[in-house]
Amino acid sequence: MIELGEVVVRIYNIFFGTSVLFLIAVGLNLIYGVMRIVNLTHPAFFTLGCYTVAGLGVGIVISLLGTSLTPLLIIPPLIAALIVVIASLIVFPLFIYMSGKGDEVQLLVTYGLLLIFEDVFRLIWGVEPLRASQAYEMAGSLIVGEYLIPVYNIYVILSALILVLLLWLLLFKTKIGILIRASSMDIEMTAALGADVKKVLLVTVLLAGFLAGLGGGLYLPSASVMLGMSVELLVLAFVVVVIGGLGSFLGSFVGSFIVSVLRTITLMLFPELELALIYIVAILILTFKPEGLGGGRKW
Amino acid sequence: MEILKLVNLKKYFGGVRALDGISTTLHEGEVVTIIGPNGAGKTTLINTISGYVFPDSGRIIYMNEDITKSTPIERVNKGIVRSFQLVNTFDKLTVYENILVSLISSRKYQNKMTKTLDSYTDILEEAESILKLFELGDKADNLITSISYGDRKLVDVAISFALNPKLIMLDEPTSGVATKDKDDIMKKILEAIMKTGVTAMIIEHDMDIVFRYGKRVMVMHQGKIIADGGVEEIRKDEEIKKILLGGVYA
Amino acid sequence: MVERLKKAFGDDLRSNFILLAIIAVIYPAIYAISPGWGIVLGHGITWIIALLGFNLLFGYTGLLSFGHALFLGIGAYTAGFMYKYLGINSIELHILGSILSSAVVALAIGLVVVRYTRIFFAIFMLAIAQVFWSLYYKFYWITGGTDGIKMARFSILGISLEHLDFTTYHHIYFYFTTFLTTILIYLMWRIVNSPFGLTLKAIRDNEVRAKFIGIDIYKMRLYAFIISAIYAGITGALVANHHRLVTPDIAYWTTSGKVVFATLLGGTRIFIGPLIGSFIFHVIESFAMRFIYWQLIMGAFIIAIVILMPGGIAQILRTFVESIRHSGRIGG
Amino acid sequence: MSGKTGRRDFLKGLVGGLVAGAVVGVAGTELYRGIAAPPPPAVKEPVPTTPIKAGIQAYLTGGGAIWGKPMMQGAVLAIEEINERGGILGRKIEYVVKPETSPEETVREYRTLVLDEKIDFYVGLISSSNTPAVGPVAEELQKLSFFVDGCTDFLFESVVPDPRFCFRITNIQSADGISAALGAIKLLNLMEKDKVRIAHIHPDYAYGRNAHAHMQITFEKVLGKDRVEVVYEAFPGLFKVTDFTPYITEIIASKPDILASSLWGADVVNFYKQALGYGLFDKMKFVSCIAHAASPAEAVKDFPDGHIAGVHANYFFLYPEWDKYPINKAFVENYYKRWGTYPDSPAEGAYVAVYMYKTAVEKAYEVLGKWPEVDDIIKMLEGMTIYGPAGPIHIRARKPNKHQCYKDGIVGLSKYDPRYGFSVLTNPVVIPISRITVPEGWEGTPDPKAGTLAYSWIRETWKEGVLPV
Repeated sequence: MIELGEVVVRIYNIFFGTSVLFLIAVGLNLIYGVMRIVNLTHPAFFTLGCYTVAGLGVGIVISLLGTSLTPLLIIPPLIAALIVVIASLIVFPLFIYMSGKGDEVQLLVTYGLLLIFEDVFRLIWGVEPLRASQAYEMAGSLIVGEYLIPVYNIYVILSALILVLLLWLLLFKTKIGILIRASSMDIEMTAALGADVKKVLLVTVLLAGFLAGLGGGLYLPSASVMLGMSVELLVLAFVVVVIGGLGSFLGSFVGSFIVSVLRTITLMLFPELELALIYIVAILILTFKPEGLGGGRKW
Repeated sequence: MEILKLVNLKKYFGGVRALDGISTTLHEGEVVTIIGPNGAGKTTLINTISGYVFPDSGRIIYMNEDITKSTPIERVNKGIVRSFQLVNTFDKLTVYENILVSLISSRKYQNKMTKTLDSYTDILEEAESILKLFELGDKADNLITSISYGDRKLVDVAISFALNPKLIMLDEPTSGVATKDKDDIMKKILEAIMKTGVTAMIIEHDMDIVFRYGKRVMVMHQGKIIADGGVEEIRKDEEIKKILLGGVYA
Repeated sequence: MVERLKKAFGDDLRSNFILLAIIAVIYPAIYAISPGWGIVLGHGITWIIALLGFNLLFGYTGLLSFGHALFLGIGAYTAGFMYKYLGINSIELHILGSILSSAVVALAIGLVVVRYTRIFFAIFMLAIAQVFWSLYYKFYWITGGTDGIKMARFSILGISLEHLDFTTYHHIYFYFTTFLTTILIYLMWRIVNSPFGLTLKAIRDNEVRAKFIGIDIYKMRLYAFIISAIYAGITGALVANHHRLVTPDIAYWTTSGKVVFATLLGGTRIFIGPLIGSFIFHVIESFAMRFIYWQLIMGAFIIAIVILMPGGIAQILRTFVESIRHSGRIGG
Repeated sequence: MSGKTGRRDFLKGLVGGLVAGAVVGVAGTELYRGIAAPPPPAVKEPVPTTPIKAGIQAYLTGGGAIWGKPMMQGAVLAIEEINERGGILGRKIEYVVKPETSPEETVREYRTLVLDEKIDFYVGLISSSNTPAVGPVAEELQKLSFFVDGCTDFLFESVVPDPRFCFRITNIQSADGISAALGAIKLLNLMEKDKVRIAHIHPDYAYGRNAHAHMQITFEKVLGKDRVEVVYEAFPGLFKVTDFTPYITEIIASKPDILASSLWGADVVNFYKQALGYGLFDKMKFVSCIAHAASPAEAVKDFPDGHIAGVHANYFFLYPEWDKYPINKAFVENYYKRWGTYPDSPAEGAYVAVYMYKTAVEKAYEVLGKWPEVDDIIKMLEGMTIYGPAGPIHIRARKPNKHQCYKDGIVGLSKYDPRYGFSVLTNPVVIPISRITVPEGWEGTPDPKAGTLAYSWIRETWKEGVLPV
């Protein structure tokens, strides 16, 4: 017999999982959508966000403002986003170089960058897993029936929702958003119409970096970050975008949601199949619906 | 002998009537030039005959056989071959290799993987004769992307010829070629057609070329054949002139 | 007319065999000076085969497989299972077995995946390879899980090598593999220069036109896929015998990455590319591993090579050799 | 507890000449076995003055680095200490470090160490996947190799059943799961319960499977099969998961009494952090066989109190108590001075490995009167017992598991200690290693599914319902 509290907690887990995966996948899709670059480096940006919060952000906040919850919730993820935006800016020339080049060039360059990032993390932050769970602990837990759920995760879910809204406003209601969407449809045409395509690409890369950094920054207090994390996230992120649809904004959400639901169900019924089942679903979707479950929509 | 018979072919794209009841007959050895304004349905007609698109209704009879539902490959195997409006070649191969590919396909050699090409002297010889036919011999070893646009158009046509076609359809073989070279190309193509005796269907935009080289001319407009006859006949028809002028030169 | 089929440097058999011969001749000297580098050459020669297979699919057919670890895994586990469950340690039988198993698996998978191209094909292969990898993990009572399957030294022509010292044993492995690689290079050279090979290139360059000159693209791609898988499977069986251990790592996506990067490093448009790529990649990797921050070095190398020599190292070599020939002709 | 008594006996006999920090080799009765016990030669040949070269191979990247780094530090510390005191018989030790990665690359780098760097001995390896890969290569290249961890039973039971050149320092893998389960039974008084509901969560690779099998059979044998009920089992991929919340929910929903786990490194950090937010630790007791083993300051900083803290059946720096066992005190102090952190299981293992080499060389020199050949060193090592920071450690000379080192396992309860700023192991229970491992000379066959002799041995020889320690 399943109790109500159990159901609530599981649904809540699904929302949390969806939020985190979405924050990784959306940037990956954004860059693919606009630049047609399969950015293997993207998970390293998320990881950089995590490292920044654990190794820098929380320390800064506590030394300046003391250990109080609200600044800890808000400031470290923003610092993380800022650092990742700076990192994106540094590697941006490589993205310009890659756009329009073959798949193989993109795979090589972005994989090379991923390797470099992993060692930079080691150089700066060492080999031990890092964490900064002050905010997670201070936020406490809610009681749901016989269960406890951490309040911090609700904060992550809400933040992801707000981000979706802001992103939607940016993409659909601002000039640069319209240009980004236009570029994703036909970049040459957009250029022909007189738009500064390089600027659009810059904004896209920085936006993807911002989202990854913020995502990592929001996620970290509930987990830890360690070397090799970006490599592990990479395949998972791919599965998410394949299920949702490559390059699709809506697909990022759909893919994240489906992977989260799948995880929860497999772990409940047959935990041994967790990884294999996610890959198998990805294969089935590629076989029968290669445009993904996002309905093949670009946005 | 009748080689191709089209019976009331219709193809709509949304509200656009690309083919609106096309019926006509081609005889063996005939060379038909198709003209008409943009959007008249010329390319769609070739696409339909070659199997690139399927008609909404109507039938295609080829050598007394209904091929309306055949796949492109089946049609190629039966001898229906086409070229494309834009140059459509194998860009990282040489001129010679482009023609070889085509010969391999027509001889059904594509599954042969244990012996290198030099042991297939039959296709090598044939490739040489096709090169000669189109006067491409001196450019044979050049990468296709390194020769002039006009020559690439010729290679494109040569690829089609290498398939040993019975019916060849050329979609604007001189489009995009500098005006001064158009004559030369068209002359070479027509010579090849004459020498091989193949039945041909050529879409052409350039009226000068059409009137200089055409024999039977078919005029299309809004998915219909509005005229079909000898060059002189068409040239004199004022009504047609108006349509063509309105479509092409306006 | 046959002259037209004459190959430039790198696409001819001769330069491939000369390079191979040079390596086979200097190998004992290198091993004598530094056995470590001798073993690196052993890795290099082993991986050429898989890289050749990968390049048939990528360089010649235009399909970028990001899951070739799948077939290396099949080959390696076939050899492992043959030893573990049937007690077979003959390397010839291991190779035969992996040819069969990788062909069967490739046929089953190929029927579905060769419908796709570009990034979809890449990700598809990645996902399937990951499923196989997770199966090697999960069925640990059959596969040994991460402990893997331990193998004895192989026997060759029925002769056991169990009592040889390591150096002799490695020399035998090296020259056996060189011999096998030579044959497989020759076969691959015939394949890519056959009517079939030219057809694949045509499909790579222009799928639509290829279809309209009557080529069955699906079938051609499927054949290429199976041949490619067989080559990767053979390397898998050799790697299993070289390390005498089979673990799921060989089927992990990083192995696929290695295949892709090594091939691209060498050059994909030139026949000799995989041969050069395999050696250079292993040298760079082994060199980088001498440093603590080897990932950084490796990553920087990869990016630098892609940007500075987009055609791969073989392309640069070709330009160099052709320019020497050219100036020689003018001078003479 | 016989383990403790044994240790006290030793301490009584320990003469005051013991230099703090030095690890002293004690020649057991078996030490001279294999050498026709000639009288020590009167004239000793001069020892070469060239330095000895050590090869160290450790994880420097990825999730394994949390074990690799302390392992390297332990080995380096031992080498530096020895060099400071003039080296081994006057010969200084140099060292080369190589990365440990996947088996294929690890073997390649191992070969470079032996063949190119021409090392005299080798210390390294954490992963259970790598020792079975490197072991046969060590035998093939005839290089004296001390594997610090990579403790799979599989290595000396089937891969290298008759080793000459490779030795392994940390306790065998099966001992890990068994001692954690026994510790839990004792410390949590599980014998008194009518029924014990168990949930499992282990990393999905050989080590996790092994820990799962041995914890489970121990519970079943000691508590009785009918009294044990498995309510949930999950095997997340090693370092593949960062969000454990769905696992946590399922574990809580299955309402276990204890949660048996062999998660380690970042996995255990993520798991317990997230589990705290879901109140998991209030609802069950967490039984870990490894969480406190490596880099505890990082891995279990604010781990909840009162749960079973496992250290991989090896070593926790507070034990043996410093006041009673100065070797440990000196080790911890020197290690802290050198590296600014407290030593852990891999650090201790690597440290002991270097001293084992030193001790064996010196003993052999005493007997032979000249710098020993590798065979002489091996003869000295086989059957040797030396005293390391964790207590006496014995190298087996006979099958099964020849060349495997054995020392008493230790399990305790977790407790946050403000002095150190992280969770430490308290209430230590010492598990005599002889009670939980297959005795020398036992002839059975490994259990087909669990894959180990230990499993078959427990299944066949333990009495149901009896606590063996």
